[in-house]
Amino acid sequence: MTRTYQLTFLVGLKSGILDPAGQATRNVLQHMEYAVQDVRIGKWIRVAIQADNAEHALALGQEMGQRLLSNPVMESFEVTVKAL
Amino acid sequence: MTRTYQLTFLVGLKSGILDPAGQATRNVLQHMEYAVQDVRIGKWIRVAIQADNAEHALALGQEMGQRLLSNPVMESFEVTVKAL
Amino acid sequence: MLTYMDVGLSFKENQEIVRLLRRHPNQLELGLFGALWSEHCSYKSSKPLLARLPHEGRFVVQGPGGNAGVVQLSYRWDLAFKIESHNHPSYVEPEQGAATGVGGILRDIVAMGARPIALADILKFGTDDKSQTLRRGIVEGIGDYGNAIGIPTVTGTVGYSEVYDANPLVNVLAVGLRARNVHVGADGARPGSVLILMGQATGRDGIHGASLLASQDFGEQTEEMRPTVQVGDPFMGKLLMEATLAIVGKGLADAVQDLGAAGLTSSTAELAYASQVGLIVDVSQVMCREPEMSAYEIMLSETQERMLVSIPLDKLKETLDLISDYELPYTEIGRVVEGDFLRIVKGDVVLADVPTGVLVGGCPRLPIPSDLSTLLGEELLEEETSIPLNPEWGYQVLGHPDCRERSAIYRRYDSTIGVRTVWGPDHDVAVLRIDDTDGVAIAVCAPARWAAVDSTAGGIGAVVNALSLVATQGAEPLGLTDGINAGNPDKPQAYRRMAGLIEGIAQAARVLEVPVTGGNVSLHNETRGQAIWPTAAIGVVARHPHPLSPVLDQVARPNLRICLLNPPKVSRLGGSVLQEILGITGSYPRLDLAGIKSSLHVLMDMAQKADQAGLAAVRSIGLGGTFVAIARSLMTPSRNVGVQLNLPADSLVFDLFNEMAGQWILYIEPDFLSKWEDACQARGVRLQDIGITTDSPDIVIKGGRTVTWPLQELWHAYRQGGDFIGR
Amino acid sequence: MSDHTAQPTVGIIVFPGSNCDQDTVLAIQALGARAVVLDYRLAELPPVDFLILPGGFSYGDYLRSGALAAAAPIMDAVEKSAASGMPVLGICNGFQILCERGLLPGALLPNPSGEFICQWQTVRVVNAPKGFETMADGTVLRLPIAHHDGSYRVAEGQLASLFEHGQVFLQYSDDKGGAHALVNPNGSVANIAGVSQGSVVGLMPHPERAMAQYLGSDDGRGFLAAWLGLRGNVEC
Ligand SMILES: Nc1ncnc2c1ncn2[C@@H]1O[C@H](COP(=O)(O)OP(=O)(O)O)[C@@H](O)[C@H]1O
Ligand SMILES: [Mg+2]
Repeated sequence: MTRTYQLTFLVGLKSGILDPAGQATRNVLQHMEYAVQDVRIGKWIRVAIQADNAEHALALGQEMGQRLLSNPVMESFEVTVKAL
Repeated sequence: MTRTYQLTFLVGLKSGILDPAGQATRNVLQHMEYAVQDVRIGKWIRVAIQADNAEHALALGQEMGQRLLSNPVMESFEVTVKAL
Repeated sequence: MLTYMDVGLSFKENQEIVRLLRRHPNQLELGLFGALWSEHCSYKSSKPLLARLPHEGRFVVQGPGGNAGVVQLSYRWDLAFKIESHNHPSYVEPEQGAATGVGGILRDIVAMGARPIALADILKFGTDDKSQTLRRGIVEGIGDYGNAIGIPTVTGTVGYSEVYDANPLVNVLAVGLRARNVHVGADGARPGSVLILMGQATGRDGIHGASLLASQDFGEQTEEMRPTVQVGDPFMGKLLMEATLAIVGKGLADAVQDLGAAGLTSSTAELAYASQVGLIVDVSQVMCREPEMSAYEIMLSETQERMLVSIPLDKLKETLDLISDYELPYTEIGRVVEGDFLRIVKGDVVLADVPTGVLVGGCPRLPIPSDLSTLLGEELLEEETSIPLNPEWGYQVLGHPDCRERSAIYRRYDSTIGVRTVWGPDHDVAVLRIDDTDGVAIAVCAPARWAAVDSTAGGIGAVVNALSLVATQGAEPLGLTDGINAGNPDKPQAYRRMAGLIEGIAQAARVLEVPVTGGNVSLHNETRGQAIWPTAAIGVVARHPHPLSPVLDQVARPNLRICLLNPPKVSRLGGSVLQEILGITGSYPRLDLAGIKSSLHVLMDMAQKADQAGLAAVRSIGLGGTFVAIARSLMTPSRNVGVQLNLPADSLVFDLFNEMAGQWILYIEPDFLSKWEDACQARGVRLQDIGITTDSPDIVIKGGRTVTWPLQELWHAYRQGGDFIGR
Repeated sequence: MSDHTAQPTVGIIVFPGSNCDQDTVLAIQALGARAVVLDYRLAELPPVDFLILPGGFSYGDYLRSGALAAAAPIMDAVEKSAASGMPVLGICNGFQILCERGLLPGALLPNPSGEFICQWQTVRVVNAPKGFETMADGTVLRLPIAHHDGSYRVAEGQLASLFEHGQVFLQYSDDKGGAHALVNPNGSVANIAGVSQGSVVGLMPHPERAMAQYLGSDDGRGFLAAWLGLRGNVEC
């Protein structure tokens, strides 16, 4: 029997790759006089998925992350699982 | 004396607001035969900031989240703090 | 219990509903009336005024009343076109508000069975800090939708004034192409047909004034239950557009109606009313994005990217297969029956049942005040009679936010997709190729300052300005569309200004014999008692006689004669950019329409065969006056040609900076001057020879003392603003 | 090329949300070739000689431009055909899809301005790939760009290898062919506007929109003619 799990992906540019959106945001925050040194921006993706158990869900998550949800040339991702 | 904290913002569309990107991604994952029911996409923002202490950093985070990092009409956000 | 006030109806209107229904409406019915009798849907304040606009013309296929006007372009093609506003939503959420404005007008065009080929955006922004943020978001939103759905934005206009601080204007014009043998609209639904709702699942988006009801239905009010912002999904919009056009192209639908303001309520009611049929709509069959949506929410939701089609039974299977092929969600939500009612059911339970004659046609119109014509008298403000020229004004006017170069905005719009764009947003008028012989010229304008004091004069000026632009191409105007933007019509002054604006448009359109085939009215653009200037956005579509070789608007050669066609007998600066710079408020002159009509004829004739008329270049005179028109005609990439003008010293400022529409600057091969003189004389039109182009890159004026503006400096002002020079 | 050498057949793949497909069909037909529109759900390709992935916003550009289309069923067949040497051309969104699929090196990130850019642009041919033999290196072309995500990037250390292997096809340049920061519209590394890998070619500019002088340029005509091996039509 399967149940629903929630996978949360955090996808971001690999370190070392320029993040212009982060830089622009940092500049604006500095103009607003926040003592900000660095800003990085990425996306989160929350997926509700049917799976046999948490390990299975996580394995599916790894697969989806590699196949679709991140671009391996530029991005890295982490995925965590939670039962719903 | 101040030190550096890392603030992590999770910004997302308020529930009830259409998430076309999530919808399209869900459809493709389903075509790829993942048993996915729902996908929502949002962004994370990681900010390194100088502050007196963790509470202070978090208060600044709340402020930045409202003033700049989220669009209060459509989005809500959570912010967490970690000493660096 | 909801009352009429909760849905925005007046005591009188409620009485009228009870009288017409011969009973009290139930809660859902009250909601339907609240939506359809709103200003937005019923045009109760403006409809009697709009009746003054001319609708008839040789090329009109469909006048006002449909989703968009339609005019005949050629023996093969019709054009559907209309302006729509999305002012308030763009203030609340600039990106999505503007994006859904684009999506909305495109669906209007598609609902006429036409394939959109061009967009134009008409924008008015305030001048405070918040306006900068709004501008960025609005421009982003327009681009996001138009670029992604793949319709080029080919022209537009932008203006600034603090009167728009809390009420920016976002009006969008869309133009679509339809084969002549296609006829579809909201008025063809036949009993027996099935109603299909396709596209996005319905959510709680933009349910105006519905929060009260929502909370009643749910017992407790939570964040999620409040009305939410409409989000544009151009991807779904593209699928919906293709599916709808395929359905229409295959002749499968007897009626099509897009879902816009007031969602299913207005689309079903209007479709039933226009087709003179009854509709039974089952809300339990509507796909919802969220659980437990009430009938009221379903009927009032403004979720975008939805379309209603009415399909005869024998075409149903083919239609559903086609919709599925586009992977578009859809459901059958009801059927068309004999009758004249809109009945909303949930399974077997009837939730609402109202005659569409009452719902759509019954809203009491605001009568036109009997003394309106006296109220609209010319409002003349005194003008200076003689002003010495300050050369700085040249830079200031050219660099004024309303005259300045716009590439920072239009670069963000795809203007080349569709491979029709011969002239795009870097020209005053867009030229599109339809096929090898047919072409369209499209122009928009919204000269708001002209209507600030005397709105009738401004309305006249706006129409003349739009027609003057397409006349530079020798293009024959087929129809006009107008977007009226004004304040709160319940206030006498705002009403009078709106009325004056419409009256001005009507006068000009009548005399110049171009029909208005559709448009939009946006009222209540007023915040804390501060109303916007009454603002008419005018769009014109015209048949271009030689779309592959537009008549040029820039000069690259010395020794051309420079003439003014139809300069005013008395130039006045009222309503001009220069007046604003000088801190003067004046009223825009009422233009001599008869003289303009003759001039339009002369120019059209000559520009249709520009080579044989020695017409090297032409520009219509508008904001910034003759000075700006000339300066812009010299802004070629190399900027190596200038002009020398001989103008009388005493009227120099008036001659250079008056903005009286319906005059043009012409660059003529010297040998052809007499030909122009003859053509003008034959029609009693003034032609004033004012100078010559030179190989020195500057504007030189000889009139009394000599004044010189180097092109390089003018270019900086044009690019970066008038205050840039020397500072 | 299949049976009829005179008239090559070009398959143009339409994904949901593609919006330059019709422009591309017209361009191909204008060159005297046959255009067939191919549905993204196809598992097998019909007999075609060339493949184009046209521009547009496949799947709304959601998630990442090109990513969702790269997972479409037809892409398995595209991959197979490319492996056997069929010429494949990705324009704008098609370029993004090919990168996402790994058929071309690198990735296209959002323009650093965060804004869409539509303008005319000159590009220089650095290294004409296989199939473009008639197009001399150094040729300067005037073509329109129109994209939000055109900032070309490669994995660390990959740039040198791209140049070494002659995979850099086009660079944004001035009208004399000089490629420098001032004429880089989108922060692409080394001004790269197009790359190749084997028989697969991708570029951000839109040759299909530059088919006639009255549209602003006819360099796209020469470009596509060269790719199709229609020498008579090449005038660049
Ligand atoms: N300012 C106007 N000038 C001419 N026609 C107008 C104007 N405003 C509205 N109309 C016409 O009235 C009809 C009803 O408009 P409306 O119901 O608002 O359509 P929509 O909801 O699609 O905007 C339309 O055909 C429209 O063209
Ligand atoms: Mg409509």
